[in-house]
Amino acid sequence: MKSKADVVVIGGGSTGTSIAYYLAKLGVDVVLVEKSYLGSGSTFRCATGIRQQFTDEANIKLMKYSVEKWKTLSEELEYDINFKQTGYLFLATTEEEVEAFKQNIKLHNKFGVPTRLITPEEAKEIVPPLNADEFLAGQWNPTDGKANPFKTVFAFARKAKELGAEIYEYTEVTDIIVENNETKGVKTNRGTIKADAVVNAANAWAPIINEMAGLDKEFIPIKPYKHQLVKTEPLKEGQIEPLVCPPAWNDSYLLQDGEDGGVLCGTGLEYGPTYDMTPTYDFLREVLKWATRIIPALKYAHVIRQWAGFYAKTPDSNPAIGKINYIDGLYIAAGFSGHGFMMAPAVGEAMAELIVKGKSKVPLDWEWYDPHRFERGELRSTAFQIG
Amino acid sequence: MSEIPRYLREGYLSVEELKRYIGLPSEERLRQRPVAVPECPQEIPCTPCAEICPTNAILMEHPNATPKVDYEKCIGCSLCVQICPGLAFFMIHYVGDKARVTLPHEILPVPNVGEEVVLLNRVGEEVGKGKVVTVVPREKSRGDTPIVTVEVPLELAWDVRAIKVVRE
Amino acid sequence: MSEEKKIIICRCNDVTLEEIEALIDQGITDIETIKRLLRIGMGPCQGRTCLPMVISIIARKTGKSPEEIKLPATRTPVRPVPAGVLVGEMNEE
Amino acid sequence: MRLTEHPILNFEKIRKREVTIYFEGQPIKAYEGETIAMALHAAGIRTLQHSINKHRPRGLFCAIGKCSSCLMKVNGIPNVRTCITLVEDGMQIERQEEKPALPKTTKPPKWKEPQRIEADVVVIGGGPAGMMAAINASEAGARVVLLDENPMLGGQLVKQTHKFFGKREQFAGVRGIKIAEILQEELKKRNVEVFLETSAIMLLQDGEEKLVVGVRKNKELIEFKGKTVVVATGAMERMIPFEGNDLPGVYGAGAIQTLMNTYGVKPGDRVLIVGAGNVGLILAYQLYQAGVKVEAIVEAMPKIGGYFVHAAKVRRLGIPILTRHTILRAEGKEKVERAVVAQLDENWNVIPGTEKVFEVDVIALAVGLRPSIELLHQAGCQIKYVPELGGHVVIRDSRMETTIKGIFVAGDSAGIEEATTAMLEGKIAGIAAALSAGVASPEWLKEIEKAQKELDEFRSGPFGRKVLEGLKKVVIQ
Repeated sequence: MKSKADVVVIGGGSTGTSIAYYLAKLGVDVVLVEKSYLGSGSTFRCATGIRQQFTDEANIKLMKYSVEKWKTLSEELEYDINFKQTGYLFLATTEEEVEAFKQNIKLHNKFGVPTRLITPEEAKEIVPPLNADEFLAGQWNPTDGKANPFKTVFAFARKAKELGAEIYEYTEVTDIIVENNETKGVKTNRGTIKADAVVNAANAWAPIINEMAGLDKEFIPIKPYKHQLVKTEPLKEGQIEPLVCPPAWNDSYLLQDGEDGGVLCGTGLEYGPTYDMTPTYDFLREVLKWATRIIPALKYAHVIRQWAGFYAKTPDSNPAIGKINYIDGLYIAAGFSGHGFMMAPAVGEAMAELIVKGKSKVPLDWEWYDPHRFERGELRSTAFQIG
Repeated sequence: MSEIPRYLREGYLSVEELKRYIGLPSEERLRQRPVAVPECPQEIPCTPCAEICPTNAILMEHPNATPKVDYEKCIGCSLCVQICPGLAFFMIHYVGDKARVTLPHEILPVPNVGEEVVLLNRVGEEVGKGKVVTVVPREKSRGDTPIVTVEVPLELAWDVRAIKVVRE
Repeated sequence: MSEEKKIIICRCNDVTLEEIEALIDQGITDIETIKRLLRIGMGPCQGRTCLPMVISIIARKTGKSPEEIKLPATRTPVRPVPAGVLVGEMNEE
Repeated sequence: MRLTEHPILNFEKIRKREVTIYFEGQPIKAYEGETIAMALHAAGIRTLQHSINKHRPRGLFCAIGKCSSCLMKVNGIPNVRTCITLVEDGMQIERQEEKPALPKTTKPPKWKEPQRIEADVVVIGGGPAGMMAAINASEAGARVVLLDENPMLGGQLVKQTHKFFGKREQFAGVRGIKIAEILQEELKKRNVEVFLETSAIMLLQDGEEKLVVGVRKNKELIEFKGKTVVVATGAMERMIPFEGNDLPGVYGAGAIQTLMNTYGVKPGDRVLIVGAGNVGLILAYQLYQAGVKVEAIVEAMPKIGGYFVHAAKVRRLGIPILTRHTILRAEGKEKVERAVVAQLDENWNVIPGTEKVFEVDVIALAVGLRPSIELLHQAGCQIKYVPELGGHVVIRDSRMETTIKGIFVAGDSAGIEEATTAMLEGKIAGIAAALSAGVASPEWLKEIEKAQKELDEFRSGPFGRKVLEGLKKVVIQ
């Protein structure tokens, strides 16, 4: 294990491995440490969705850029991460929602995201088994999509190592070395790594890492909330390709896994804050109540698996991305509240450039995601969240 | 590896091993009346033979021990042959220049008394024909296993352990 | 590798011994990563048939003993169940 | 082809009313009481599906609902486990050649609160261990409910036509199928509520008690609430890697016993058995009894693995046992037509040039069983890999309680052994579960000690040594 590097990235999820890759690409000597196996935190538990349909400028612009990167990521990483632009379809059940959709669409189009309002009949063409009679209209953007989280993390890590990065799994950070308000490195269960910069990409565990650096746990109040998913047996592709979500139905959503066609179903039933990851029986029944109302034919599909994962949520459900002013060399990219995977390519590039050059051309609104906003009591509008 | 007994490599006891591990009754005893000979050389947890023997001729120090038959005490009633879960008990009786072998037969068809059947040796080779002397049908057998006594040439008394019933 | 030469380890997703060994040769020896990249144990039988074999392949290839290789989590439902049954009544046509 | 006469079994009670099912539109004769896969097999249909990625033909493997090889479309519903789904008159059965599309429908299911069954002790698995647990727990004063995912109780017992070993009070000298009947009678005498065709899909803590979520006939959700739970879910055939091991015609030995001994369906004409442990040897004898030719038994070890007496039974019927041999590959178009075996040297390497070909249509794998611990693992019980006990097993105490208070284990799911030990462990677990549920008086502890002594005695011979080694690694005081 190396004992010295330019930058140590803590956390081996999609955010951490993306940052490590982009740093290595800029010629930085980077070491990534992950306390379990890569992706074991939230990435390997997520619902694989990637969307630009938010309700605020910062997230829309960041995600528009991120989707552009997703489109070429397989080429860039020389590994097929199976990104598909199969779209997101939000569905309205009330007139008020239709009005809200129209506002969203105006905002999306303003920033070049081609969302449009569609009729239930059009929605049924896009998703043949849809229970279209229950809906008044659809907010449809065909350029949203999905990708394979396992392959994405593996591809980022593989390319980073190719470019000289070191990645250590089952290596847990036990302390952050800070001398006169400057990061000097990290201590782990397998030894110490000296470094000038430390990036906290630990998502749900980010507050614990902050505490190790001498900051108050509530300085960036990220709380882990248990969200869950169920999955059906593999089904024929082309039936529910887009992510379909009627927000009014407790933020329930479903989509076919881009890899084997099994249908992933989620709903807004949330537990926490808690680090416990045990799936619950209540969720299993609740999520399927909604899923089979959205797609009645799903009642015949066999459910084969259920698991839980974190939404590492901040009070306004927007992540904390940027420098920690109190400690020179300490950076953070965490608290993604269920959006980490989709943002990873853009956030990775932005953070790498921030660390190396102090600024980045990535359209990331550093003010919006400022980690210090919480201590100033300046919350952003809540990021549009589902599931 | 070499200390694995031959019968555990081959899956059957040779007559020589039968003599060495089990021990045979005297010719005199074999002439008196049928006597039970256990082809059960391995220590396994199994006691029905000892439990069923009406004259306590089958000794077992503990439930895993191999059965030792006191050939003098054995009255040749064949209950042990009927009950044995491993179908490993046989009865032998020398009569003139023939030997009568009593063996379990859980195969269809069950032969009739007087029927001529094909004699099989320990590896299933046909070694001749023999007449069926007695049959204990399934319903009358204490272990729900039909018991057949067949007449074999004296020199095959320790080879024939199965029969095949062939009917046109 | 002719089509015939394939030794199937995971029957649900047709993952072969050759594919698993190739990944291990690339240095991927963690069962959780191998399972996700090759989609082993993610089908209707949830790894009942294949995971013990995968563990012994990893043990043989890496020298680790099977005790050291953690069995991936067993998730509910432990048998496939039609979604409608979990909701309540299938409400047939 | 259905067996009509058999030296030990009679199949009348299975073959109730004759019905007709349709396979790819063709009518097929079947009997109520048979499962779909058994009826198809009797009609000579071996290939039940083609795998979704490489379109390889697949047929029956485990026949007890634990693998995924028999999934077919039944009455329009995809991925039904046809090996444990009973036939119904007029059923439409279709092969799945690719990932199934969702059937057409517009009606969502109706939300309904599931039926809830309350009991002191919930027993999951109705084999020898489960039935003994239920009998003894109820004897000790507990209200007991028993569920099993197969259409009949008895677990492996109903396929074991041979007489059992052990001592008289352990049913020695009695055939497995008879023991199953005896235990079922005992269950009926005590009002133990039995739920067949009911799979346990979740085992959860529910406040102070346990909740077992069950699914009956793949149609109905049932919640079983109990103070304590005994998991006796048995075992599953191990699969071994060899070329063509997924061809239809490669079966777990248990699957052939299910076909032949439970449903009276002839498995095939010529069989190669892999593995000379008790299961492989007993299966060879059972095949001979059913009039099926066993070409050979191959065993990688240099000696017989099972009881010698089982080997002698088959050798004297002319069935060869090739020790130091293994299977290299199964060959055939769409189903098994040949098996290629080869000899092994001391360090288990194939000796070139010793290949032998057997013309067989059935390959039976009897290479060992693996404990089924899904429910225990899912519930959070601590597990450990113990090769002497067949693989991953749960840590437990001498009264079969796992590391989760109130969850007990018994039989092959605790570690691969004999039906005799499964019954003794069932008795211990059943009584301990009743005690832990606070419904049994302490003098029942004597019964537990008696059973523990019988277990120790049963395991005191050479065959018990390996198990005792394994138990040292998992039994905590």
